[in-house]
This record gives sequence, C-alpha cells and structure tokens, in this order.
Amino acid sequence: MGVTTLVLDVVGGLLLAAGSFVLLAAAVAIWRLPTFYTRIHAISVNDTLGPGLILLGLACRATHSWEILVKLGLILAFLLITGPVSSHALAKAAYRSGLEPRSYRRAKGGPPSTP
Amino acid sequence: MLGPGLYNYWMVIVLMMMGLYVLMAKGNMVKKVIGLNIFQVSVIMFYVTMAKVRGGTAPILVPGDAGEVLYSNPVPHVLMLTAIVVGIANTALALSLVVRIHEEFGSIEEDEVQKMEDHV
Amino acid sequence: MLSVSILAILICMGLLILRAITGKTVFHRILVINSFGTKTVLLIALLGFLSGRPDFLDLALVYALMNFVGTIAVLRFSGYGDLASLDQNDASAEEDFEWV
Amino acid sequence: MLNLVDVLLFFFLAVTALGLVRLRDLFAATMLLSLFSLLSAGLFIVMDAVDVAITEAAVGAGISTMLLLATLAITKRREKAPRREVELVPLMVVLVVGGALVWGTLEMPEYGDPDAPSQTSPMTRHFLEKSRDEVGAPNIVTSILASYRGYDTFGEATVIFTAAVGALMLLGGRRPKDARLTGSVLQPHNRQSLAGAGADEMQPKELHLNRILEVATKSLVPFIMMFGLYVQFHGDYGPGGGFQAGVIFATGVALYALVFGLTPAQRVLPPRLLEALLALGVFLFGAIGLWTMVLGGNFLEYGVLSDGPLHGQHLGILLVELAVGITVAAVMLALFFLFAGRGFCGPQRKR
Repeated sequence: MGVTTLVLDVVGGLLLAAGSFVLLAAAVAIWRLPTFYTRIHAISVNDTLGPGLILLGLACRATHSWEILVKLGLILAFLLITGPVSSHALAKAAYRSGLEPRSYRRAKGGPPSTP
Repeated sequence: MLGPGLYNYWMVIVLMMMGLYVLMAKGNMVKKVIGLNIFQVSVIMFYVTMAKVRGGTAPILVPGDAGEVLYSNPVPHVLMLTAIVVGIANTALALSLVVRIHEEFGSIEEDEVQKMEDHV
Repeated sequence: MLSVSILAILICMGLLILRAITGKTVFHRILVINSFGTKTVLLIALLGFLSGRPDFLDLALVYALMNFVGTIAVLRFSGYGDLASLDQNDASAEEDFEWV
Repeated sequence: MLNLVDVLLFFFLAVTALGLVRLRDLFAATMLLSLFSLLSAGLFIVMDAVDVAITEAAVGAGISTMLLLATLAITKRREKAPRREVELVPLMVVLVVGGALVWGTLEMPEYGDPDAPSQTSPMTRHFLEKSRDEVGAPNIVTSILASYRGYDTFGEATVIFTAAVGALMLLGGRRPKDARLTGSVLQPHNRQSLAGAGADEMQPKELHLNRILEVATKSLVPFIMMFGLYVQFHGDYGPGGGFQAGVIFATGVALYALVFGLTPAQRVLPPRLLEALLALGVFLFGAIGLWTMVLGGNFLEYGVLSDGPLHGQHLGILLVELAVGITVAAVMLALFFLFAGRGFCGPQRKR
C-alpha cells in the first residue's frame, strides 16, 4: 500500500510539473511568436496537452474516490473536445475574414496585407 | 503567516471606483453598462470577502463532521448568488433600452442623443 | 507540487491578461481569452485539491462549458464572415485594425 | 498559498478593470469583461463561495457576454473618441469617494477574522449549527436560499421575471416602420427577405458555418442539458441549484442556436412557450407557498408538505428550486432569443 501511494505521488508530481511547463511554454509563446497562426498553433496544441497532463496528475492524487476520478475524466473529455474545436473555428474564421498566413520575414518588415 | 489584512477591501474599492469612473466619464451607453458590471462585481466581492473565515471551508457540510470543521459564513453567499442573477436581468433590461435608443436615434453616445433630442 | 502548478498557472494568467489588453486584433484576443478560460478551469481544479475539498470539480466543468460557448458566441457575433453591411454603417470600426 | 492566490487574482482583476476602462473597442471590452468574470469567479472559490462562483461563471462569462455581444452586433462596435483622455471632474469625485471609503475600511475587521461581527452574529451561528437538523440539506447555502430565506428568493424570482417582461415589452413589439433593416446574425432567411437582392450568395456560407463545429455541438448539447439537470437536483448536496442550473440549461440551447441558427432552436422552444414558462416558474413558486398555507403552515413553511418535517423540507426545496430553475432558464433564453433575433436596425430619424 505504502509503495503504491509513493509511486502515485511521484508520478502525479511529475505529471503536474510537466503540465505546468507546457502551459508556461504556451504563455511565453504568445509573446514570442510573431504572427497569429504561429501563435494559435502553439496555444491550441499546448492547451490540449497541458490540461491533460495536469488533470492526470490530479487523478493520481484522487485514486481513493471514484466520484472525483469520474469528474476529472469528464473535464478532461470536455477540454479534449472543445479545445481543438474552438481553435479550429477560430483559425477558420480568421482565415475566412482575410487574415493571411505569412512568413516571419514579411511579418516583420513587409507591407500590411489588406483583408 | 501574514494574511492579506485589509488588502481585499482596498482592491474592492479600487474596482468600485473604476466602475464609478466609467459610469460618470464615459458617454457610450454600452460602456456604461460595462462599468455597471464592474461595479456590481466589486460589491459582490465585498460581501464575499466579509464571509470568509481564516482556515474555513466552503459552507457545504462535510460528511461525518461533528462540529470540528470551520465553515465560512453562508449568508452573504446566498445574498450575492441572487444578486448576480438579478444583476444580469437588469443588465438585459439596460441593454434593451440601449438597443431601442439606437433604433430611435442611430447613436448610443449620450451627447449625440441629447443633441438630437434638443433639435426635435 | 500543487503549489508549484498553481503558481505556474498564475504566471500564465498574468502573461495572458497583458496580452489580452494589448492584443492587436480581435482574433488574438479571442485566442488569448480561450486559453485563459482553460487556465481558469485548471486553477479551480488545483485549488479544490489544495483546499482539500476536491468534490467541487463541477465548477471546473461549468467553466469549461462557458469558455467554449463564449468563444463560439464571440466568433458568431464578431461580424467576421458576413456582417460586412453592419460595419459600413460604422466606418470607424476598422480604425485600429492592424493585422498582426 | 491561498493568500498569495487571493492577492494575485485581485491584482489581475484590477489590471483587467483598468484595461476595460481604457479600451475603446467595445467588442474587445466585452471579451475582457468575460475574462474579468472568470477571474472574479476564481476569487470566489478562493474565498470559499463555491455557489457564488458557479453562478458568476455561468452568468458573467456566459449569458452576460452573449447579451453584450448581441447588443453590439445590432448597435455600434466602437466608442466615440473622448474629448479628453481623462475627465477631470469624475476623476476628482472618484478619488475623493475612494479615499473616504478606504478611510472607512480602516475600522473593518481583517480579512478572514473569525471574530468579525458577521461571523459571530446569532443568525450565522444558527444557520451553521442547526440547518442540518432543521432542513437537512448538506449545502447550507441551498438551505438558506430555498428554506430560511425562501420568501426573499420568491422576491428575486419575481424581480427577474419583471425584468424579462420589461425587456420583452421594449424589444418584443413591432419595429419602427421606415427603419433600415438587416437580418439577424443567426437568422439567414431573415436577411434574405429583408436585405433583398445580393443576399442569396451569403446563404450557403451562413448555413454551413462549420461542419466540425456542428458535429461537436450536436454531441455536446445533450450532455450540457444533462449536466444542467445534475446541477439542478444535486443542489442540496453540492454547489448548484435552480439559479445555476437554469443558466446552464439556457446556455446549452443558446450554443445550439449559435451554431445552427435561431430557427431550429426556436422550433424546439418557441418564444410563446418560453413566455408561458416564464410565468409558470414564478407561479409554481407562489403556489407552493400558498399550498403550505392551505396545509396549515406559514407561507413557504415546507415542514407541513409531508409526514416528517425533514422530508417536507426536502420536498419543498426540490420544488422551489425547480420553480427557480424554470424561471431562470426561461428568462435567460427569452432574453437571448430577443437580442440574437433582433437584427440590425438603422436610425429612424435623419441626423
């Protein structure tokens, strides 16, 4: 029993740390990356992976109660469905309204594209 | 450990004053509704701050508790819960007035509407 | 470890809020706010575990739901796509519209 | 740790509010307001107000944002440039009032003080210690909301009913005759009939907004409804209750309407039905109160509803929460349909 708890604690901690790192990377990316599409690429992927890792890490701490596990699972499922869908809808709306994907060089010095 | 002391109240006042400033200084009616929302949140925050007890937990009884668990004060929570819902109903009423004003005058700026009113 | 995660999420939130205020286009803001909603969901789940009452995870679910619906509503009402006729009436709408 | 979270979240809240004051793009301001609302709901959780948090999340970040966005879609997106960057008189007033308020707080008990007057008041003690035996619901907030302060909640239900009736009267009637009309964002057929030629080419794009979105919405909406029912009937035991469930339910339908258009959503819940439900909820609440009087108790004294007082309380809370849920869901949906179905309406008078 003691060993299982210890292993779960360690694994949970690692998962939480990894999730936090992924989320931080996304937050930094939104400042560092130059254009909208590069940012949405970073954010949408990380915002699916990060919550997954963190919620799994939390699940490791809640193995005593199936109720909490089910709720964590539901949140994870909901985020896994809605995150990519809303990112997709956003990218599509941006593209359709005339925001063109551009290379980094043009984004820095090129003329602004007209929608 | 050093607690926040009166910090919460001061931040509540900062928020409240921002809401009040928007209400007084901005002429745009939707902006005024937004200011009213900020003001409302600050009032709710004030009540909820008063309800918190150090080391307390949410006022939902823990199973098997024999009086040793400390709960936060539930009364302000009840008042604010209904206040939020009433607040959105009032916001909706305000917004419908804004929509009607826009249909009538073509503007949601206070001074423009006032000018048109004076012309008529 | 919970505290570290909460701290990381709070830092993320700070970065995202600044971006949401200074963001140039509508799409940047939507992106940031959508991401912010996810962070809030996680913050609530973590806070539940930190305060020892993880049975309030329903809340996190409500947040996730509202975040999704909010994003869709913004996209739908934002007038991108085909509300062009509306924006003509409001000529100044394009004023601070710098791409990227 | 919780104190640090509290301090930081409050700071973020202030920064967001400053952004809200400064932003002139109302659309961006609305989005920032939803962020503001998410943040404040996070703070409510830190301060143990889970029921308030769930309400704020559902109302502030969900319905309120949608109503504001719908209003902006039919009015104007941008605020006029101000004459001055900072208005001096309001600033002075705000500084003076704020200073006076800060001075007033110096007498307040500290945050979290267990000996503050509001904590030691006999009412609070009574609710915390006796509600388990008198009402029996583990969620004390629900006990107070539906049972101890049931009469007050009846008043709140009436207030939102009245506000909805007011909005319906303002926007529900006919439009001005010579106004320039364009269809609502969510009603493509409306656009075609009103905007005349050239509208047809917009049709296909409108109707098939996004296949992926449609599939996701279709599969999510039933679960959202389910979750609404869970929040409704689990309100005795955890955070939730009629107010929150009503909003969640309305949000589910609103999501459907956002993706598939207003017409299919209104086929399920026609405005007439909503208006009836609006009244039905408040009526049900009042009827329960009168019924308890008929049975020999006071207004909304649930103990007489069934054999044992605890059982009666349970039944009464369930029914009252249901009444509140019906009212709130109907109000929110009626408002959403009203704003989203309005369509742009240009100025009637010449400038």
